[in-house]
Amino acid sequence: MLGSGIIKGLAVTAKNFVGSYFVPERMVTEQYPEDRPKLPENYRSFPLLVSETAEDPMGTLRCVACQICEKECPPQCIYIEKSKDKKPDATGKMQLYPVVFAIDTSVCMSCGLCAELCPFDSIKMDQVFEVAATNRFAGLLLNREQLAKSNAYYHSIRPVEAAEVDARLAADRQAAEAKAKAAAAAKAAAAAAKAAAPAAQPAPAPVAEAPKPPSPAA
Amino acid sequence: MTLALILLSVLILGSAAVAIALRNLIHSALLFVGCWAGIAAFYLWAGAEFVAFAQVLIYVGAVSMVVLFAVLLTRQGNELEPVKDDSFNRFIRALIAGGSVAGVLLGAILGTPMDVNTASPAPTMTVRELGARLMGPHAAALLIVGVLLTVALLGAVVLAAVDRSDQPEDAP
Amino acid sequence: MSQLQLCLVLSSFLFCIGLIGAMARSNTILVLLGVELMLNAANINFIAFWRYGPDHAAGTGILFVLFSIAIAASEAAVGLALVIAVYRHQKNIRLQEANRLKG
Amino acid sequence: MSASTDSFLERAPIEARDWLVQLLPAPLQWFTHHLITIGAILAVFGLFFAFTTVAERKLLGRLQNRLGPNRSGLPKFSALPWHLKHKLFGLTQPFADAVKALTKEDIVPAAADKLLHFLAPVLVVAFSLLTFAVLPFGRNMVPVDLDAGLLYFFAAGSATELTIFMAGWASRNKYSLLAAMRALAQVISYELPLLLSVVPVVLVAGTLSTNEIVTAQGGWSFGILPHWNIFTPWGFIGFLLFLVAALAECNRSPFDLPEAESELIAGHLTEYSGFKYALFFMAEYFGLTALSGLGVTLFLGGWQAPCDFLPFIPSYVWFMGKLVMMIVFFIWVRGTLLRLRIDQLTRLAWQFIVPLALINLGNAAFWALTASWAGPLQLVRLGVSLALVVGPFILLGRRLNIGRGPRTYRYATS
Amino acid sequence: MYFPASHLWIIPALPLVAAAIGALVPRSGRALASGAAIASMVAAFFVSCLALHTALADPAAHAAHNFAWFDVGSGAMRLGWLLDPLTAFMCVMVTFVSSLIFIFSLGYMKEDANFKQFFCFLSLFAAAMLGLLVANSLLLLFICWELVGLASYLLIGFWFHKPSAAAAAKKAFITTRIGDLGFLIGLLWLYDSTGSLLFFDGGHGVLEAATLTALTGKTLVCCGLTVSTAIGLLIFCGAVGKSGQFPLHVWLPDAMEGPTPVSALIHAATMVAAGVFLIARVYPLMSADQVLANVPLHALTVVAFIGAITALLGACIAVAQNDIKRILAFSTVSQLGYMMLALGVGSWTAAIFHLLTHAFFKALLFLGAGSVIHAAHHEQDIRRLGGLGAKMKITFATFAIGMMALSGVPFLFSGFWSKEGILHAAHEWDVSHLPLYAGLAAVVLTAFYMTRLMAETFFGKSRSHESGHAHENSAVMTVPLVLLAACAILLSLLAWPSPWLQHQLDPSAHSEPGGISLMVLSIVLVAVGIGSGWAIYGRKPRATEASPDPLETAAPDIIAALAARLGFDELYAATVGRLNSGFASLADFMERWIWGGAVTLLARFGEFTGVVNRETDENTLNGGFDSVSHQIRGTGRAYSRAQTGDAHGYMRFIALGFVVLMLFVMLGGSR
Repeated sequence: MLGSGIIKGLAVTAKNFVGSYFVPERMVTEQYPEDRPKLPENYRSFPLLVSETAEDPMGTLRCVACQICEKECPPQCIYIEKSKDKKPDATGKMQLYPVVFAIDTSVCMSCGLCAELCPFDSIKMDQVFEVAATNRFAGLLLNREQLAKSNAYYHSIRPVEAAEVDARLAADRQAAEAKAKAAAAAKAAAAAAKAAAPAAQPAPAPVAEAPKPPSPAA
Repeated sequence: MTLALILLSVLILGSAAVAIALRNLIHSALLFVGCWAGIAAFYLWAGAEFVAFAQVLIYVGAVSMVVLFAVLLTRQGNELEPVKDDSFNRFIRALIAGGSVAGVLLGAILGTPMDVNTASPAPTMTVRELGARLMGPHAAALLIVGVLLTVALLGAVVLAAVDRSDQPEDAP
Repeated sequence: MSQLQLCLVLSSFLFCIGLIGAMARSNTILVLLGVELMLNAANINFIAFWRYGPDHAAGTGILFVLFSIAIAASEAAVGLALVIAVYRHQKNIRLQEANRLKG
Repeated sequence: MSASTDSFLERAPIEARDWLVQLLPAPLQWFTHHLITIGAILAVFGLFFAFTTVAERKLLGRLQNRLGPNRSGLPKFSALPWHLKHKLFGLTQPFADAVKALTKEDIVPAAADKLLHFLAPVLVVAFSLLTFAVLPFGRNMVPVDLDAGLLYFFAAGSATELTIFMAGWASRNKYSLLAAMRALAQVISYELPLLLSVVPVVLVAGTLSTNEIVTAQGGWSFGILPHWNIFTPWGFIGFLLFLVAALAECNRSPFDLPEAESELIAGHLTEYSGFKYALFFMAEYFGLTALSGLGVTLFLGGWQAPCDFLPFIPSYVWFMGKLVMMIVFFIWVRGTLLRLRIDQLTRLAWQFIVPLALINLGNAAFWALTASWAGPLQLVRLGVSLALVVGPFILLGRRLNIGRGPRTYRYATS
Repeated sequence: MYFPASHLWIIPALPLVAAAIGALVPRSGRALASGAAIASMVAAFFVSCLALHTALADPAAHAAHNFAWFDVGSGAMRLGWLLDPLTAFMCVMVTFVSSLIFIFSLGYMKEDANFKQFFCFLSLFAAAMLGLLVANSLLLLFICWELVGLASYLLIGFWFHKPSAAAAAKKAFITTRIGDLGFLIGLLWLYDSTGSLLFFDGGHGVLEAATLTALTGKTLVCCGLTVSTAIGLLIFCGAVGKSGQFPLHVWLPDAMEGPTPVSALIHAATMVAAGVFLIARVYPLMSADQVLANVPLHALTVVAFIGAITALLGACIAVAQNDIKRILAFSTVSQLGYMMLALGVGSWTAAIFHLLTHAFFKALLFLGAGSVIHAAHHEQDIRRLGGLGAKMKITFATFAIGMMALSGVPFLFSGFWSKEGILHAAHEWDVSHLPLYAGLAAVVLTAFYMTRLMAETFFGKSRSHESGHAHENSAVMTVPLVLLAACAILLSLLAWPSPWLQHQLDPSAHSEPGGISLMVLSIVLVAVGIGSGWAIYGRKPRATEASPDPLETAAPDIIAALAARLGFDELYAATVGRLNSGFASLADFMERWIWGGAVTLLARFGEFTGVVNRETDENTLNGGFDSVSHQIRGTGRAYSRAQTGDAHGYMRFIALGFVVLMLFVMLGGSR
């Protein structure tokens, strides 16, 4: 009969109406400022620079100013100036560091290519979306200090990926230490070999192969 | 009371005169609406409540709509050939003819003694009485008016409808 | 001048404005509106004579106006339909050009 | 009933007005009397409009499992020594909206007809307010008790059509003009069903006066079943038809296609912004309220109480309660139904509502003629009337959609 | 609770409404049409019971309600309703039997595509029949009589795609029309001589003493009959046609082409009894001439002899038939003859009693036959049936009850008592004893052919594929059978231990105890009939369908003649049919040559005058008109220049004309 569909529809909305007061699961909206959204781990907004510690972000930046990201950035919103001197990086190797590292977020299109490319796991994508600024130029041009976030923060926004990165870095560090040790050993061995035995020859190979991380598929 | 009548007259005559004189058809149609509303107010003033509302309903609500639709449906684009401008001559002639009619009418009205009691209060006629009169002594006239309106409606539809019979039904 | 005469003067002026409009304007719609004005002027007369006439209870004036309004409405409908029909034929609605049937 | 008619609450508004009026010198009294009435209507229904908008938004939210506006409240005055609770469930939203609309830039297109562009919103509010004049808000509380009140209502209501045209034409925008024509076509074609659905009430009550129509619906059967028109078969179906026609007349969902925001950028209101737009908005809600009030008056017994032990509650409270119910129902419908296409709209009017309303007119005539039937004949009367309602409804409803499936697009398919 | 006569119209109106519903619903509205029909019938039954209750309160009263139908000249044609025990008993019987048969039809017609039409026709029939019963006007009765005939026509020809059915319908309609012509003439004559057609009208009705005395007072010049006798005989013509009396009985057996419920309802229980009802209704008129001894012929004598002939004839022919329905049809003819006999010998109450009992057991027999036919896949030939007794126990039992009631098996069955009443009345008739002997012979034959029917159908073993696969029908068909069977037995109570019904119908009738000797005689005769039937057919059941009939081998000529129904159809075709076609060709000849020639002659004359006219016109008259119209055209051309096409100009002229007129009035009028 004509009108039965209308009545059914009215019943559905009436059920919604009543249910919206008694069944919280029905609600499709969130009370945003009070209830923060639970963002998915792969959500990304703008890049950040990872530092090892929160106490000394500038001193422990992972970035070595290799400028790969600057070259690859499609809208070219990254600007980097290399340092003149070198500092030991996470693995203890002496590396350059960025004196100026700036990203113009009014240009950045959040493509995430920089984070993909960074060989040092230094540039990562942040999840901050409340980026409004009152100054159109200066407010949106983020410099090194504003970009730097601690590794702990990185862990807090994407735990899985961060753990992976940490594992990799730890392995690298171990490999580097092993390498250094092996080098030292080799040096010692060479010194010894200089004396006599060529028997120490096979020793470094297993050590060098062992730390290769079997990247755990997440 | 007289003052109200004079004010109403000024409103009615003024809007009618301006409406007739304007070149913008839409404006003049809207002014006509004002004129009709004024006439409805006059009916109210005279105590014919029902007629006043009927006037508003029919003229302001319906006739004006038809007029506006007609104006929009008959927009005259840019004229290619220049129109022979005889409007001034026609205006003068119309003024002479209309003026003489007005003069004759005025003469007749003012020359006739009308000793009616103007102080009498406005008569009232309730809708119920009116309905009884309409359905009683004037029922035949009411029926005829109904037929007339039906015929007019159908006639208007027939006249205004586009005859599409010679065109293919679904030409893309 | 009594109120009745005032009403009659109003109606005669309105009638003449309608008449002049109908005679002076070339746009058929305005001519029709002029005719409507004349009808309205007649209605004003009816109401005025009812108001100041002797027999209020009969209500003949009111009834006449009602019928007159109905007739005016049908006149407007048919007239404007005619205007549209004329427009379809000659692409304008100047009254003086609609003279194809003249003798 | 006699005790309640002159209860204090019942008389309070009238007494207050009369007291105020008699304070003034005699020549001013008539004027003041009406001024107070107008002021009261403006204040009450202005506020009513404001809270209707917020209620609509909140209700729509709830109907769609959302919360609706719940933020705006009192501003936080840090200077004050105490801390106001400042969220008030978002009830101050309309005032915020008003402030926003007032402070927005008023953009008038360069080629627009400035005068008409300005007049249209003003007139639309004026005309839609005119209709309130004949609604009986309570016992002895009709602003102007006209003998032909219903006719006045429709006369004033039909004047708003003019303003739609003015708005569309004055914008000097061909889309606005086209949209205005569409809106007019809809409003005019639903005027007929609206009138036809009202005529049975007039027929049975035998009067055009809104006040007398309400009075005619007084009384109760068995003390609990009021003699409202909606409780008769013809009245019920008449009320349904009235609801549908009123929805279309107000351009409300599901008949809001003349001003479909998503498709037509609000139709004839495209070129309006700021407070002029707000005025149109306001007029629309005034129209809705007035038509709801008319529906309450004609079918729901106006200010009559539903049971014979309830008239101790003042009549105007009943009226407002029923009015709120109607508005809530309209909002509910808006939250439920989808927008119609123009062909569905006109088919519904001409193939369903108009014939049904005509049959209903005959039904009401039968009802009026058989008013003297008593005893078991009353059951016969009820049965015949019901059959005259149900039969045509089912038959016409079945015929309405014969052979009409979803639309097929001939040239869009590959 | 009493039922006023003025509301009697409700009884026929109920089925009429059902018929309207049946006519209006679409073809698929089977449930609605049948439900409305059955519901209306059941409702009519209860109303009829109420009416019976009212009528029995004062059996001698004839409560009538008359009203004017339309005005004729100075008077008015008046119709009315009549409530007396006769009407009430008949109404109860018709509505009860109809209800059961309607229900039975639900099952019987289940597969028919025109199901709803069937119920529409049935309801129409019931409405007409009930209208006939409640009529207090011979005119209204005649109208309903013809409507009944129409419904009968529609229902006999219900399977009109069968040529035999269409022919049978036509035959039934035309044959009864012959009788109805007599009826109509009698009706008009009656109106002419009395000025009224109302039965009871407060002393002015045609059945009331004053009118009857006036009628018997007049005598026809030519043959000495009184007017009442002549009118009575003409009305009896209608009854002969409708009730299938000799010599118009030929249509009734053919009418069995209709669906079996139709046969049961119309051609056994109700419609054919209408003739008997009619004579019973106008019995005062029929018997008005009894008081006169010196008239050449009493109307009732004719009735008695016709009835006797029909009773005997029908029973004889039934013996030789093989179609189950045809046997029952001829049995109906025979039983109707009995009723007419009873009417003729002066005991109309016995006739009505037999009518009522016969309606029940004949409806039962027909429905039983229908049940058999339905079960045996529309096999009607008893030679191809057989052995159904074991397969269809309920049908068998009820059919047997019907058979025994029809045969007049003593004491327990209603048929015995009603038949006994008729024989008793015939015995007491002092004009002649021939009808009694015919009746007694028919008793033997009836018992004989019914036994034959039972034996052939239900005993032995099945002789064809169809009957071999027969099985009992559903409850919707058996329940009516059981109810009717119960009635066939219980109706005995109306006559025994005391003749209650006859008292109610005619309180003035003196009732004498029936002669014991006659009763014994008829019991013996019944026993003889059943015994011989069983001896010939029952003891040795027929083996195959082709095996010869024992009687046929014994007396082949007689049986063949009987099987051919004594050649009545052929006789009519040779006499009436021949005469009719002769008249038709004569009319054709007249039409072609005599009238046609005259018309052609007139036409030729008309053509000639036309030619003469035209010549005068064109040559002499037109010249003058032509010159005048030339001048008019010239003037018109000149005037048309004033039509400039300038609307403004026209308006200006109107305005100026107005001004001139006004000035003329104002200036000239004041002087």
